[in-house]
Amino acid sequence: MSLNFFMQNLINALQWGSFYALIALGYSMVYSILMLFNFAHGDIFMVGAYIGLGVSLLLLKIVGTGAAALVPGWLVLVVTILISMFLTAFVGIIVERVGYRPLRDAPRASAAITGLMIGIILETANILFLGGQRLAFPQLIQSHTYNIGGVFITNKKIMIVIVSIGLMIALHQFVTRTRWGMAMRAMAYDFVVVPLVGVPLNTIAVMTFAIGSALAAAAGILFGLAYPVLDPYMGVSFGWKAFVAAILGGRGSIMGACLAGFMLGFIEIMTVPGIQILNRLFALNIGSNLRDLIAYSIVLAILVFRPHGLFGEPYSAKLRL
Amino acid sequence: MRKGRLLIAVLLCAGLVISPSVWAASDVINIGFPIPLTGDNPDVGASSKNAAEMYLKKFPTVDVGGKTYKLNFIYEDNEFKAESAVKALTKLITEEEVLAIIGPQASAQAVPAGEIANNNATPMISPWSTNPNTTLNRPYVFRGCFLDPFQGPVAANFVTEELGAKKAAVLYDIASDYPKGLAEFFKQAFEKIHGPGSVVAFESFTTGDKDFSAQMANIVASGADVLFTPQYYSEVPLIVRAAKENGFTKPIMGSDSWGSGDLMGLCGDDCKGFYFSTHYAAAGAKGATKEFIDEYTAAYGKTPDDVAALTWDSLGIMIQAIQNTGGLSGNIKADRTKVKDALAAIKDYPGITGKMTFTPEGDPIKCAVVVKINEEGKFAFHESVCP
Amino acid sequence: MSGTDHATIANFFRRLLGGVPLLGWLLGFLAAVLIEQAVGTPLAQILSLPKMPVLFGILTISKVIAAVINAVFKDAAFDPAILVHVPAALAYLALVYLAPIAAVARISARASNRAATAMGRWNLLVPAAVHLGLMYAALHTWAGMSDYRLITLKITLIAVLLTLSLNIINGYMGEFSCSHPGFMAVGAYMSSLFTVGLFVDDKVLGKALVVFSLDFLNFPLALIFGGLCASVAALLVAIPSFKTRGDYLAIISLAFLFIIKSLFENLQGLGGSRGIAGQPDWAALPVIFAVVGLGIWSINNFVTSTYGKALNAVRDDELAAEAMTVNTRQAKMTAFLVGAFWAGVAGGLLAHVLRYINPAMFGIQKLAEVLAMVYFGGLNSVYGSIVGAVSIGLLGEALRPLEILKWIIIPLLLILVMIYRPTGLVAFRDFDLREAMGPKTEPGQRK
Amino acid sequence: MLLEVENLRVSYGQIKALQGVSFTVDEGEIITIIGANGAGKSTALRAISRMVPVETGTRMTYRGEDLLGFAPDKVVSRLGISHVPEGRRLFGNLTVMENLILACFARKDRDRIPADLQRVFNLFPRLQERREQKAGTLSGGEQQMLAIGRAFMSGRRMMLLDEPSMGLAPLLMLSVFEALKEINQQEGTAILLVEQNARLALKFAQRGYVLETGNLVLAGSSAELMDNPEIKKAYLGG
Amino acid sequence: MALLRVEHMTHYFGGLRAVSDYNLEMEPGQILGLIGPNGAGKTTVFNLLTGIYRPSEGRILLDGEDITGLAPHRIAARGLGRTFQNLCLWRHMTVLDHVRMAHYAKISYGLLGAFFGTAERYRQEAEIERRSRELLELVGIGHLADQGVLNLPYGAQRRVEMARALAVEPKVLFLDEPTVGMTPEELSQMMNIIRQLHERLGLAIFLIEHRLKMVMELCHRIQTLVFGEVIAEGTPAEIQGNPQVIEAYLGKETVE
Repeated sequence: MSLNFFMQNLINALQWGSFYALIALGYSMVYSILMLFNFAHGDIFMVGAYIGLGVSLLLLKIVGTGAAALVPGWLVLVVTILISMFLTAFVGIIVERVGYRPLRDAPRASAAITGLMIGIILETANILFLGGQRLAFPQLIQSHTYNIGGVFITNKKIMIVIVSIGLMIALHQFVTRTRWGMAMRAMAYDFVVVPLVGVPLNTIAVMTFAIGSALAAAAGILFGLAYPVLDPYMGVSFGWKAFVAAILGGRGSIMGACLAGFMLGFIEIMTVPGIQILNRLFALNIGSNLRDLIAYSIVLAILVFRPHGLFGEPYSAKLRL
Repeated sequence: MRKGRLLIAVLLCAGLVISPSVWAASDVINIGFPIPLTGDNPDVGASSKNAAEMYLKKFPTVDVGGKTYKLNFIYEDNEFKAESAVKALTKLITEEEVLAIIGPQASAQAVPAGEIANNNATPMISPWSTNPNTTLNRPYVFRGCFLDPFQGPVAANFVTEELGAKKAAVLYDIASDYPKGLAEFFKQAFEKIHGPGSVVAFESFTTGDKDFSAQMANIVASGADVLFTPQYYSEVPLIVRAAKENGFTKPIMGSDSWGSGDLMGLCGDDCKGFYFSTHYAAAGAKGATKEFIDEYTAAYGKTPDDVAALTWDSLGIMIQAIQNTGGLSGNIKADRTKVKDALAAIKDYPGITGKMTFTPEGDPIKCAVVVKINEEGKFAFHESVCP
Repeated sequence: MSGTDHATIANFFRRLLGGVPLLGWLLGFLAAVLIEQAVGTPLAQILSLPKMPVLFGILTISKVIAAVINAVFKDAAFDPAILVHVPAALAYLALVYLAPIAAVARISARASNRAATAMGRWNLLVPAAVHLGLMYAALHTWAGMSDYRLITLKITLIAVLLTLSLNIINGYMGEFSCSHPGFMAVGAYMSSLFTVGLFVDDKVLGKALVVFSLDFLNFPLALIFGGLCASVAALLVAIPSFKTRGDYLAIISLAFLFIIKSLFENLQGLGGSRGIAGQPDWAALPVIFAVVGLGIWSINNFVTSTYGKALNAVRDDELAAEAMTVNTRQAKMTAFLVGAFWAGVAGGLLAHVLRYINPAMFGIQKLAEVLAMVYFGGLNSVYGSIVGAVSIGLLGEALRPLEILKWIIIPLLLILVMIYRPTGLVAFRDFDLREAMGPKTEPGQRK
Repeated sequence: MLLEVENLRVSYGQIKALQGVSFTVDEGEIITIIGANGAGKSTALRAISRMVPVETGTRMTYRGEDLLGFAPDKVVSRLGISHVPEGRRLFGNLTVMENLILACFARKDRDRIPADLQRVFNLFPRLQERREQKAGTLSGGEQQMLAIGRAFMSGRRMMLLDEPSMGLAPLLMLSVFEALKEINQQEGTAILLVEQNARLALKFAQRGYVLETGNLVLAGSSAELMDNPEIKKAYLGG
Repeated sequence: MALLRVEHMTHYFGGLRAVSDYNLEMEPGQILGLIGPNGAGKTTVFNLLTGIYRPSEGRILLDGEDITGLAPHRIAARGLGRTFQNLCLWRHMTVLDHVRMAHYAKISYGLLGAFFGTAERYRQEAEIERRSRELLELVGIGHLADQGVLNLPYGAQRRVEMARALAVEPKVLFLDEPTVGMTPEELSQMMNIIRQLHERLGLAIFLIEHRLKMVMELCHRIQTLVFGEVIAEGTPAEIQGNPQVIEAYLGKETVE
């Protein structure tokens, strides 16, 4: 097992993990602050990617493409990300208003079901309006592949990892430095007394959904750059896996969700070379097809030994029936 | 309450007076399409429906035994689920009283649906299903595509002879019937030529996965000369890109599932120069095939994919069989059996995807072509392989 | 019926139908299906319906709606004549079902009340047998008229069992378990392995190992085997549930689902992603009816016993339960084992109805479906599970012509139910067989 | 009159927590409500903070404005009524400083915040030492100081204090009350205090009300109540 | 021999010492009171004795048997019944079900009996129901048996807890502030019930209570707990006169 091979996988895992982390962040915010499972989050990610697609196509139409373009691709990308984040935030706000606010005092499981249903509606609406076929995400920046000592790195990979880590840091700053962020953290700790210090609960709830959705939109666009095939169901498996990552990270821990997202990405990617190594060491013949099996067994094992997640405080949340 | 009973009695008598046969006799031939209009693969359903609607527009009627029948197509959503497919098929057979069935497309629905069609003695052609179980021991069930045991060796021979490959890598979706079957047959065929162990990387992923970088790293490290990936057109761009990004510069070979009009739109320049085995070559097609492609492109704004082409052919051969019966009796049960017999008897039906003759199992014997994606992004004919 | 305001009409119906026992309703339903069998087809023709409506006419109506929508939005050809189908289907429903059921129920009310009272004096088994017999006769006749009804009924019955088995964990015990499709998969695979492996020649699993013809024993054994295997698999989720509650258990069970699915995809011996086909055709309607009936009966027995109520105690206050001598570990374990067992049995039934299974059938989609049924119908309630599974199942079929719009309507409906009745339509209702089958007092009478 | 509460009724399901209680608080006054556990003292404070829904018939006016028209957060941010809840309920995952700054969330006069912070630190020098420490790691007394400081930052027309002496050692208890007195004198903050430590509370307050199972049984000046033999009976129950 | 004996029980929450060196000797038929200001650790003592927390140090002996560290349901089954300060009722269950549930350890028809509704099951359940109804009569809410607990008035809810605790057939009954929030009427009824239980069933009762009057009237012996430590123990008269207790409980006479 060469170092090259390991590094290659490491870089791939970084990119893959950043998507999980970005999506898990939004999931974790809603989960930590409002104690709700937002099962619609994966589909908000999907909507974000499609909004990004629409916005970027529109922008490309305005500024032109190729050599005749008025502005460089990266600028279009930045503008696309910003506009899409803004627009998708509204989707999140609507989801909160329609699906979650009426259910804030209901059993949490009911809210989870509502989220699930909103997700189905978003998927169906997509098929209804766009016809269900796969769409290609425009390649806003030229792809370059660099060969660094046998390790292949593309400029997009670097950009994706940097942008997502940047967004995470920005969120971290927001949450630790601003009063809004403080209010969010306070809400995660004690929902009931937050109004007693003059903080409007509903505003914070809306904001939580908005920020989570905006991050999902950013993830969606970066995803479109890395894996340029969009389909209406792209958010489903992401949603459920981000759910795993968010809770694995521990309630109330935004950095926990990030790390768990990266970790999940690492586990998923690294299982494949891991199997190879095992095969060589013990002359086995396991295929990479056991990836999910092994990856989720690891998750299961982590949870059995750390029943409150990686960074979460022990608490006893009951489903309010 | 007495009035109610009286009313029922009156209606009952009236019902008996008007003989049912007056209503049953109609000159419409119903054909059912249990296809996935919702669920995980709505575009498969959309392609099937497109092809069918195009056919209906072109041939709204059919003459059987001197009588002109109107064709009526009934699309039933199978939601890409086995349970739903079974229900949809039963509904088509018992409620809509279809004469014949085209679909379901994917094996996961076609296998259980075939059971229903066979039990109800209704002829069914699954245009796209490659699982042997679909037609196995089911005289009423046929399929429209060639089977993996044929296509696998075609691809293996091609990469050996044309590309000079000695070591091959395979990347496929373990959770999906079609790619998995094909991957295994390719492996078998390739290792038969080059000896055991010549498939140096046999990597897999799961449906819905978007990231293939880990598998690609393995493939690159294995030093394979060629990558065979029998994946759907929606996954091909991601695989091709992962190959590029991980430094895989060797040729890539695909299968008929690559052959979609959407492939190049999704893939861009990345896919150019690669090969895949399929039913026909869109670029430079002639005759009926060209006509079909042109009409389809005009109607729906994209070149037809393999689903559409196979649906078109399955429909065509089914209508041919109906015509070959020489006349329908009006008794739907008897007619269905007649159609089945006619279907089995058809020789060398000139489909747009090649000449078709069914084996006793109900599987077609047809030729495959290998297509190269040329520099214009067109699917150009490279060679033809017949069984 | 001169009353014009709501109350009078409601009162009229209450007076008319208030005192009818279950027996009377079943007789009514039986009468209705017999009438349908006798005159359904000619009546449909008189009403100018193309065919006897299958699902109480709802399907016919949604077909018309679909045609209208297609005409408006897609410029499809529209034949205004089919608009007649809407009143026709409603008339059919009224004439064949509503009127006869109401009439028979009303007319027989006194007699059936007397019969119910008489039967009530005997062991519970007698009235149960009579009721089940009637119900089966009615369903059998109903399903006998069309294979489509039959398959819908079969799959709906299986869904009832599955929903109820999940309700044990999610409703009665209040955990959010996501692993149910996994248990179902284990049951489906293991029972198929049992039947296909032992009794059927198969490409994947080889020649039949046993050739003997006690078919009536094979299938129950296969189902029990499947159920037990699912229970064993459930141990993997149950044991972490001692330490974890709520959210963490939810993802443990979700991870478990991913693992199970991946496992079956990779077990080449069981067909891998191709699945197993060719299960023997043993899952006939009476078998399914009996198994589902047995399932409902035993689950109901369980949840009304002190052992079963312990699940509620664990859900509502685990600490208090512990302090009141309840062995909470035992309770949790039981809930998972019982829930998984019946999910496994439901899987076994489904495998033999479809005569084909593959791992993709038991994924996230199935999870969403069964969760929707549980929460729509109502938590902690046998009635709720029946209502949830039947209504979502039938609605899914009846709205089929609407194609994709179905997947907007059903989720919207569920969201509305969640907002207005967060625990589901008929939550927290005890299912008391004796009371359900007992006589009813007529509104006019004194007790 | 600063706060007038008339016929306050609150129920939790079937349980009637308050059955028509009336009391008033004047500007700058220190008022105490005493009573046995479960008498409904905390509920009264929660009702003023709009944390629990009141039943019809209840009237609450604050400086002539209808208190019932304000959402819980607006009661704090608009009316300046702050609440130190039972058990302090600090945000344990936030630092001392963050707890204090969060309390200014809705304040408009942001330029005055540093000065107010300084005031809190003057009152409770211990907090300044621990300003970067997580609130959850503070000792009981420090937590109480922070809770009062947090209330001070969020609104100080009026402060509602729910058992500030709970779980505090006597000496600490005293210093907490001294600080409260200081706030009252410097800022003119009216204080409504709920206490189980009746003597301490009456010593500290000007007037007092005695609650018993949701009803007001006694009212009067602290001195009167202190000498009243009824008080002992009412407070100790039975 | 003492019925319940606790030796040097100490408990830490994190680094915080919640209960330190707690000792107890309880004789059969004794009513013991535990008083102290809020937050003194009274409920913690109960939770330790009933097994909800495991003591960091020390031993608990019931009838001479060591029950330290046993699971709560086992301790309960050995004869420690309790009520909770803030009403831990099962919100979706009826009154009767509450009392039936507390018989859990006594049922023996097994899971198969539960599934198949064997005759044995119905016999046992009927027996349990009969006993449960008796207990409900005993605490005076027999007529409410089939009501859901959430709809009951507060006093009745308290009695449900009491009946439930009695159903485990306790040797010692732990009552955690049984009269919190009660009207004087309800209070005197509750005192009567406690007296009756003591007289008719000869129960040993361990009581946490705030209203000193009630404690003084009922209890044979009283412990005063402040900051997790017993500062005084003795007869009601002794406790009443103890200046330390007065100071801890009522506050200092002087605030200066």
